[in-house]
Amino acid sequence: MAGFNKVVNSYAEAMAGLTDDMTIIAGGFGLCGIPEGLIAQIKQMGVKGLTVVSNNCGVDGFGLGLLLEDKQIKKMVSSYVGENALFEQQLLNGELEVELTPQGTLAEKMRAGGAGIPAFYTATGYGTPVGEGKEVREFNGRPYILEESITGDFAIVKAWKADKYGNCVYRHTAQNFNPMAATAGKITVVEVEEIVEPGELAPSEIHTPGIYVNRVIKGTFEKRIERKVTRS
Amino acid sequence: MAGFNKVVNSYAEAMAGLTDDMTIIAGGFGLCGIPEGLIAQIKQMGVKGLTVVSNNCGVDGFGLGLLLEDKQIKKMVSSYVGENALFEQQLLNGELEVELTPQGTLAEKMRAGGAGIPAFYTATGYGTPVGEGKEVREFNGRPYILEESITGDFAIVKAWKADKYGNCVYRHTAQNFNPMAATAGKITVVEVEEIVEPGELAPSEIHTPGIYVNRVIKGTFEKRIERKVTRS
Amino acid sequence: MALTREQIAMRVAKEFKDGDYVNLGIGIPTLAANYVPDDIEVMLQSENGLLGMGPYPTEEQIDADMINAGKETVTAATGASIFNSAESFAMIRGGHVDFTVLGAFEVDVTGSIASWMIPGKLVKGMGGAMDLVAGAKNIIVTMTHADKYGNSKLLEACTLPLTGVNCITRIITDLAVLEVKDNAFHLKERAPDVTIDEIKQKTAGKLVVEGDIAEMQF
Amino acid sequence: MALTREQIAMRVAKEFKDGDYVNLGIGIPTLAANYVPDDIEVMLQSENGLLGMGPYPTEEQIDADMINAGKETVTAATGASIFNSAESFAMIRGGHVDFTVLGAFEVDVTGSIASWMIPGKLVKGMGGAMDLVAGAKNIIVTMTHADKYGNSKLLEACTLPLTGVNCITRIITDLAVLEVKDNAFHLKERAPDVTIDEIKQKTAGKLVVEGDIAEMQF
Repeated sequence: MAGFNKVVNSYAEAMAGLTDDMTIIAGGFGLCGIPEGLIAQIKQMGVKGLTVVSNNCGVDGFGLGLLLEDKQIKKMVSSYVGENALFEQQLLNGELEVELTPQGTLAEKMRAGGAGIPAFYTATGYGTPVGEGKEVREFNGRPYILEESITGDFAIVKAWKADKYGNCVYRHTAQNFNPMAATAGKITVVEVEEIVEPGELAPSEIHTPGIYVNRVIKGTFEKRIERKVTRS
Repeated sequence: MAGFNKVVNSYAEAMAGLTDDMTIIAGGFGLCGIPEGLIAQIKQMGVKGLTVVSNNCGVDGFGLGLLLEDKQIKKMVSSYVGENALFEQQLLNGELEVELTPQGTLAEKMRAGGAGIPAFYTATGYGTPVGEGKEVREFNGRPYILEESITGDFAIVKAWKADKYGNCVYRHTAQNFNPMAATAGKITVVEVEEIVEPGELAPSEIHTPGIYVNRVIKGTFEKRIERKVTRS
Repeated sequence: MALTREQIAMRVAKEFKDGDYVNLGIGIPTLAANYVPDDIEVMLQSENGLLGMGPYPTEEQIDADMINAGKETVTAATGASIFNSAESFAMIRGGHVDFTVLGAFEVDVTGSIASWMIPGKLVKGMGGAMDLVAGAKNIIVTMTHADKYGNSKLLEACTLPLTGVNCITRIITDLAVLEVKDNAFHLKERAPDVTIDEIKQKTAGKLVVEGDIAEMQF
Repeated sequence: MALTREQIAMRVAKEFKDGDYVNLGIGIPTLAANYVPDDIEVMLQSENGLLGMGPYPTEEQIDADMINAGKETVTAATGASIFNSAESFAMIRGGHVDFTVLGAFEVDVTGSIASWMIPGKLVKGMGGAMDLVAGAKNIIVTMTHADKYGNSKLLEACTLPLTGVNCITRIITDLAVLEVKDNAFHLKERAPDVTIDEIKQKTAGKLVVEGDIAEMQF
């Protein structure tokens, strides 16, 4: 009866099956709510040619920025990048490709990927470079563009707490893209601060039902802050 | 500074502005999680020619079934209907029109309506009567049909608790269609069991952020059970 | 002997693997939950928004806010999650539910299914059935092999309005277990004491019988 | 005198009505939160998933899991809600946010805006700006009327890649408040001691000046 016990005890197990040229969907917004240990594991595995779908690409030496150091990323699908020098350099060298996607469209593409919706229409990006080459269609007199969904071979997710069934809750704004990422991976791996007993999470308060989750690992987190601002 | 106080004290205020021939989106699944008092108010107002978007249409003498008694409903958009004699009779008489919509497509149409997505593709209903007359398109070799979103003049919603800002939580499976309905009304009215102080609901556990909600009213509920089944 | 409803349900339950997420339709499919083998665990999804459906409540546990997709009072198992209808069908449409078990009026050799509408009779609606057959990875249809007049329900082409096309791969009837592929029904198992001839006679669509056809085990 | 950043922000804040949900972009727009009149309440939406953004934290309140869309540490106000990015942009795209205030490189008489990309410079991305201009009911653009070389940012047609088309209706610059309609900028208010001639001179797109143009009030 181990079928629903998704807890794994090593990062090697957590990311087993990841190979070159795969697509990874990653939760996180800036450095907030990122699966630090899973990223470190991907770095250690040395897989190359990755397509990474994530709102941002970390900073120099932290977050997804780590995967740039050994040129593991072939392509980023993001809404905002270039917060680090290595990124800019690889982009200008042509070693890295970027597909800029509006933030809301990116979130919706992940959700649609997980929800079996292959494409949807949105007004976002119509008439801009984002809309170029995409089908335009009017509904109620307003033009919209067609956007296709995104799925990944792996999804890497950072949650606050999970039980062994993979039910997850997120803490504060570390939620961000994580719930959508969790739905859109063929294999979804969640790194958490705490593993709790089934039943500890109230059923109606679970953000990510365990059905989306394949593996859960307990991590430790540095939680680096990108822009510390205080009230003074 | 009354701008965010959405609490109203009478059902008349709660449904003010509802007129003949409007479209109402209603939460609820069967008799579970239905805004009993708002439905009673609509009955009392006597408005006619309504289009009601709801998974079901109640039963004889309860839930949305009450609106059939004075022939207030012109059209139902639902996935499953006919649990009451009056419904069947009005349908057969041609007094009532029904647009049958698969349950998941119905939920997604409401969500899309609230989320500014005018249309999406789904495999559900392809090759069936539901797909007739709808655009078919292949993605990755599989055919999908185009479904358009739904919005309403009013949304009527049943929640468990809300604060004056309109932040809502739902209880158990009384959640069902309510959160989507809440996003899809030009005017969204929520009937709740309990009004709590702002801050009592944990920010990350709120199911419906108050931004979607225009009016909140405290109701009392019969909560009739449709099919009581026990273990022994 | 044709199987009873309970026996069909027992045979269905043998399809499940440890760790499967399963959505069971009303009727025989729901009964299958009673026969899940002791050495495996499955988690039941109810499309009104419950993953981890538990048993029916005791009289004391009855709660109007806790029902299943059949609108029956129900409980939540330990480790359950509860969510809205859009999320529930995201799960279903997105292919996250491993098994759907549902009844049908007709199935044909292309895997199309008709289960919700009989022209001339009052149409109540498809509920979640169209989403379920479009979304689940594996669908098992349970039904009697023939109707009460002896007319086969396994056809060359469905005659009734469809619920979904080319989606059914496995059928468990009161007479047999069949796979649907290559435009034919492939006989896999027969009910105890049911002859292949009887199955042939009651299968209107193309039937392939290859090798030994074992009796069902329960 | 051209307005300071703070004065622009003060004038922006006067646009808000009691009960408005407002998304403020980085820079001058964010400053507007400091000048919301005492007799009204607005609720700030931060597109990373926070409705009801509070002030910056004290040193003790700093929490890496609580940031705003500018990736700054922040707090949640009483009555805030926190949600995922798809929900956040459902709110925005669905037109539930009353006001968006954001900066721009250029705006033109058709209400199109360019704010995210200067060809030849490194492109970092549009973040949520395209969703915001496509979704908000009212958008206010705040910027200097002209760039540091004196070139107007209010054009007959934008020259840079667009963020959105036909979406801007109101502009608040260091010199003036303008409405965009009927393919022209309509001068509504001028900054204290700024002449209409100066505004005309620094507005490259068609400018309509009708009636008395009052000085801005703060």
